[in-house]
Amino acid sequence: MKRIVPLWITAIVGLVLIVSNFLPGTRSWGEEATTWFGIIAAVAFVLGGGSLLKVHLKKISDRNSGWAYSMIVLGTFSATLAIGLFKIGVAPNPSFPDVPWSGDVQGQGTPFWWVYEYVFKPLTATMFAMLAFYIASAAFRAFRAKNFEAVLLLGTAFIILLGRTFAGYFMTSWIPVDGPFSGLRLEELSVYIMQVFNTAGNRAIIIGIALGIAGTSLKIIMGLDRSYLGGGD
Amino acid sequence: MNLIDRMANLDRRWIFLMMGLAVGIPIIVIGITGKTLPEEPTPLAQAAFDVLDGLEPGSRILMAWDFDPASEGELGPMATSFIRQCAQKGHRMYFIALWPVGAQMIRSSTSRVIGGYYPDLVYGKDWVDLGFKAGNEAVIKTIVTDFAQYFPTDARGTSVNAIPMMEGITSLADFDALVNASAGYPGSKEWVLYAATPLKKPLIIGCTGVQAPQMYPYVPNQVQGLLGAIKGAAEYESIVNNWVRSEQLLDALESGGITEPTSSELAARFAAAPSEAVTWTTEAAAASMSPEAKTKLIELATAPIPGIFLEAQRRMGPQLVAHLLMIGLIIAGNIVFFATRRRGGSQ
Amino acid sequence: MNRQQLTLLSIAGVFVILLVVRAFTGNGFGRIYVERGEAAFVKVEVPVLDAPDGNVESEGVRSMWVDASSDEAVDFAAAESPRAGWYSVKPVSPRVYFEATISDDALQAALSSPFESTIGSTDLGTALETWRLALLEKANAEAAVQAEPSVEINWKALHAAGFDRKTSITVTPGSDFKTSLGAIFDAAQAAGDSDADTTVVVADGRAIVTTTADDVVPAIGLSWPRTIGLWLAAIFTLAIFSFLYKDNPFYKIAESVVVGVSAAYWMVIGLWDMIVPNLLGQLFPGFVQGNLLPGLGTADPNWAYLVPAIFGALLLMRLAPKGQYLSLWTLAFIVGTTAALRMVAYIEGDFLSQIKATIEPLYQEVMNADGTVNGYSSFWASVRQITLLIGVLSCLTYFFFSVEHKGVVGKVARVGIWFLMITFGAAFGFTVMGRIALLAARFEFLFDDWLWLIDPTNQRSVAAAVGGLF
Amino acid sequence: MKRPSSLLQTNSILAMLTVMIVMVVMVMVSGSFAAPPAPTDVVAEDLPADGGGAAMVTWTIPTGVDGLEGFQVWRTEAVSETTSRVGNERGAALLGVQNQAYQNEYQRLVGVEGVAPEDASMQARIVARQAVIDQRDSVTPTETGPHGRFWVLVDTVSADTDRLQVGKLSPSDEYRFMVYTVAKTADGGVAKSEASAETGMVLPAASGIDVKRLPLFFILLLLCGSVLFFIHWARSGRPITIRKIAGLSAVDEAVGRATEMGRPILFVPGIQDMDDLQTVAGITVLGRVAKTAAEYDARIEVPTSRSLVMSAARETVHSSYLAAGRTDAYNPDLIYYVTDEQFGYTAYASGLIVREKPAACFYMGCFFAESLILAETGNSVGAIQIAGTAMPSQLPFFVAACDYTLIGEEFFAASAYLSGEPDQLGSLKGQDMGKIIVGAVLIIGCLIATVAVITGSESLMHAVDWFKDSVLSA
Repeated sequence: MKRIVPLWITAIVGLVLIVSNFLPGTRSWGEEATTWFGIIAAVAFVLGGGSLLKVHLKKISDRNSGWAYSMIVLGTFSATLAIGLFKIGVAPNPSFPDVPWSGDVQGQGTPFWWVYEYVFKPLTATMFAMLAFYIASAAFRAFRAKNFEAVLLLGTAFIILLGRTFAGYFMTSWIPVDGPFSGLRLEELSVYIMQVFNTAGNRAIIIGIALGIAGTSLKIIMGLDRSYLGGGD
Repeated sequence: MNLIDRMANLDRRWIFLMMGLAVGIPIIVIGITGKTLPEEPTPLAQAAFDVLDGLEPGSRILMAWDFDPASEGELGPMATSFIRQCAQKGHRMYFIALWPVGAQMIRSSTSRVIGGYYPDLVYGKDWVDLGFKAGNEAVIKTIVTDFAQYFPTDARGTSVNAIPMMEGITSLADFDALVNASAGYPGSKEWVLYAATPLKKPLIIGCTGVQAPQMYPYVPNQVQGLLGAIKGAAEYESIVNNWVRSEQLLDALESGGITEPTSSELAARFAAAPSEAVTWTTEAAAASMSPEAKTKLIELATAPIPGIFLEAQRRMGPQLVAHLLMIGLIIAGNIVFFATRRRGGSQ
Repeated sequence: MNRQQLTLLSIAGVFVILLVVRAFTGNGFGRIYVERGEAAFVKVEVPVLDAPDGNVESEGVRSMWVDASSDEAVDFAAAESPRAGWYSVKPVSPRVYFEATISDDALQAALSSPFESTIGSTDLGTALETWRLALLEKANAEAAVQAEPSVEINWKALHAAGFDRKTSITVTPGSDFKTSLGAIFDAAQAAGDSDADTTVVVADGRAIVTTTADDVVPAIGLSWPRTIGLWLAAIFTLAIFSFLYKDNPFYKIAESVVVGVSAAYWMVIGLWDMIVPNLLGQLFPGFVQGNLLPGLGTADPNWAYLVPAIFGALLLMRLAPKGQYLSLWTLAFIVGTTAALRMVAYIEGDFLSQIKATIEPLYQEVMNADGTVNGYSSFWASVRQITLLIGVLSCLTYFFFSVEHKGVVGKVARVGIWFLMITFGAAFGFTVMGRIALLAARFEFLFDDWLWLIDPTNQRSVAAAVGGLF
Repeated sequence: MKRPSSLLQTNSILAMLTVMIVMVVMVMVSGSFAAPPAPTDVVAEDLPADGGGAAMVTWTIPTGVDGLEGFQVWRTEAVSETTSRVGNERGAALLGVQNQAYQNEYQRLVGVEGVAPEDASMQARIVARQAVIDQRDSVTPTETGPHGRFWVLVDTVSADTDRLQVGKLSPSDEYRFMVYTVAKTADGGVAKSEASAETGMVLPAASGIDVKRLPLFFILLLLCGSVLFFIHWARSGRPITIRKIAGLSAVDEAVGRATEMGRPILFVPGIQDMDDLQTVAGITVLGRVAKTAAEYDARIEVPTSRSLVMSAARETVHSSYLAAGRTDAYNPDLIYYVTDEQFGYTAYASGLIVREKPAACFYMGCFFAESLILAETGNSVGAIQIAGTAMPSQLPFFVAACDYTLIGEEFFAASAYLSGEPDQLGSLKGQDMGKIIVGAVLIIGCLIATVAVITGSESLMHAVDWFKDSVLSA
């Protein structure tokens, strides 16, 4: 029972969705299923919050190392959640001022917006901006032209890095634009690499991935691949 | 310890500092001088512009903002320019987001561009914010055939039936073009696979540098315009800025009594070289224009472009210095590597 | 603590003190200004002009909330009409605040400067207009193009208090603008108009002639929540960057905050943007329409949506101590849907379309404008097409696992790996590019929004004149 | 090129309709001079075997028309279109009435009666609103056209065409069609014929099967069939060969070196959970690495970013040690969970590398931005690094910084090879068949297309176009 029901659910949903592509009469079934999917995806956000709560509560109760940080996680989590769920400080929708819950919780000026603008945004954006530093250090310490393949890779990277800034234009601006060697101007060369070599390589990768995905999906729908149910049969 | 050994054991924090300075100093210099590097548009950016430019004013454009603050540095300027072109052209814009934070991205880009520079556009008639919907590619797959199923209301809670510009929108097939700014999954790849390919609709993509190479194979059959990374943004931005200025100049010339085709030629000329507008107004050809129209024309031709429409071009400065630093670092790293290896390795 | 660290710390400390001093003296950096106002609404019965469904019978009156200052409100609101209101806050750029400050100073100076125009015998409307234009001219001269002061006459208030534009008056102006305005109203009162008090108030860069000074309160000012927010954002940014030097508690705190906030943020968005309109709106349309989304049209409950509701509940079983296996049912639904969607889309959109895009003639003819074949361009276009085909085929060979990479296959696969390396090189370049742009955006935040070192969007261009900033 | 004013936009439908009506009227007027004959036998039918929303209109081209330019196909409005058009027209007309009445009254009040502007606007509004109420019934939308219906232009087609497939119809509405002949007149103008007779009602309903998408269906069937066939083939015990994968042969070398140097081996199975295929593949590779390590008696350490991955990794490593007959050496404490946090995990793993200085590092699984940090740190301690991932954006960094990299599919192939499971091997083989098909189609297709261009053969070109447009794009 524990295994059979999920397998049937996967098979039925999968088949309905595939069939709805070819039989117009069943198209609405497909629409229905994908809409439900979206709702479940939204519930998954709730699940994410719940799991976070569970993990950090456990850390605190076990007094794991760094449990104080778990307190911060829980504190900011609960505060944000309360502000958002109860629409604290949100003015009603101007078209319906008599419905207090009609306001836009994400609207500019609300406390929830404040959390986004001054906490969420700077933190996530800076987290990602750090990668520029790491990439610089990796450039110095890790990217080695140890064989012909690596030379090709780094050489292409140089052309792209130069060709996609003013430096490329500046360095090869002496090559006449309409002469026979105009293709050697760095900005032209970078376009050529992207549109021919990169396109060819990625096209092969894309075709391969598409085949792989079709194969995997088939196995999942047919119940041959059950890894998503966790730990083998 | 000689130089090579010192370099081999260089503390990475010095490299961090170099990167910080390589990005920080150009920002300050450009911020104070206000000068940006010139942009030569590549065909892909031009194609993105041409697709939107080729549609009749009033066309319905779906704007899918699938990114978050982490990628706003690259995609924010693209979003700004997309909206600017559509607003200037008179297209109707429909904003949606498949990323939870995308809804905020819609709000910030629309309030900056529409709120700041096109206040005469009416919400619900010229643009509508349909907000975020969960479900990733399932959202796209559904709205390809049925729009209302996923979007019963807009982001402000108004039923789509009460929004004038939603009239006649039953599915994605009713749009004239799709524009997508994407930072990952779900994003440009999903729009290509689930919407543009089956519907055969024009799709314009602005994406991060990480995704861009993987989108090239789709050009030009499945993707008509592709802006990759900040460079793509800067190119497109400069095209749109020039075009908007020449449109404004054209308006000024025509209201001053100059007719086609002279007006178009002049507008294009002045947009490229603003100073020519000043000299032209003193010539005989401009005699028919009223002094007010002339002042307006000169004002439009010489007015600086608002700062928010130069964001990507400003960022090309730090980009240039940082790229050179990266190349220098890779070369230096390899010199150190080969030098130590020849001596039998230091490890 | 060794000497090197001490030196570093003292340098950083001096820098911080300088920053703080500069921030809180005068109109220092890192502040956010807003304009406060009141949003007021009233419910009125408005006649319907157009019936959207084209049905004449459905036309009549519609009961709706309108802005209290709108035409509809003025025309149809009665004393007993339901009203609602709250404070509204609109952000303004610091420049607006500074300009208003300059304008206010200019207007104050102008008001106490001598009034040199003559008014004589005229009506009240003309007299006030003469006074207004004279004051405006004076104030503009005082502001010296740094700001644009404005002067307004609140005719609505004056009218309500009993003053009439058409009243004929004879005025002897006073020494300065203030006394002259008093003289105008004295003359109006002498001519039989109202005896209400009148005054001129200066606020937010405007001088307003009105009856009650209390109605005019300065609206543009510092926003404490947003200013604190901005500083918090800057501190968080620096806290994350501090990790570059060394792992430290500030970084860990910032990291914990982002974990907590983002999980809650997604939950809230998922609820209000998806679960309420798309699930509850289908199951309990009446309740949702009445309490949460009044804009949603009414409809009958769609009980089919019980299915996703149940699946959603089952998914949450994962949090329960028992019966976690039930969440696998939902997982099965998710996996089945994704698998089916991807299978068709990847074959149609990737597999077939990419094959289609590659099937092109290897010999490409490029025409000149006059219709002849351009040999040079044709040659390169053909080379391009041939290279592309070779690239795709050789890379596919590399990813072909049934045959050993020996002989011809091995050589072709080797060409394939070269193509792949060039592809990865391009990806490398683009990724580097993207990462740097993100860093640039963060630095711009620090230098522009917070420190006010640069002003690319022209938000503070007059700040120097006010605060002696730089 | 210019943006229309907002008023124009509101009424754009109205404006369009007006233009159409004017056109129709003009044509009717001009038609009285030298109208070409209308097409005859106009028939419309629902397009069979489609996804709905399309109909086919056919007609007979009239003979003996001088300067025949083409045909215009028109259709009736759907009910919803009529409703919204009528609504818009009435709305616009009433708005016009209101504005006019307001202007008149305001000017009268201010100019003639000398009412103060702030009072005048209010009084004028009242009058304007009354005007609308009074004239409400007198505003009637236009409802004209041939055959007493309102028509919408679908398309104009060239002179040699006698059919048009009309798409974008609503499958639940009924439509009628008519066709005009368009021809050049003697004075160089363009004249339009009388309207043809209207067709009967057509309901462009969806049919049972969408024939246009059948090629896609068969291709899916073919690809899935080959995967299933080879799975069956492998299950029935027949051998499936997989080529040698360079990265895998390096495993022995790396593990051997670790043993020699007496330093540990680090294995990072990515940062995603077990539901990601790459993590599964990574764990499979871990099995092989652990087995070699057990044989060489090297220490292997596996920090994971998910607790489920930890359990799976322990299970796998345990069975590897079992297979190598070294259960005594198996230490589950070296396989542990760190944190779910991306950068928290990365900081831990890079700290570990710096502390323990492993001789070999394996990165096998799903990676994001941390790929770079890990590879860099591993490189700085001089470890042999072997990576495997299918994340296209992270591959460049692994390729540049590691000694061996399993690229994309190669990674899955390695996993299939190592696991020896018939399902994995079979589907790999099935996918290989797909690639053979791709290669064959590409070579043949390109050759035929080239021959077609060089010889200028129309039929070959048509064949290529047909193949691309019908088979390859459903």
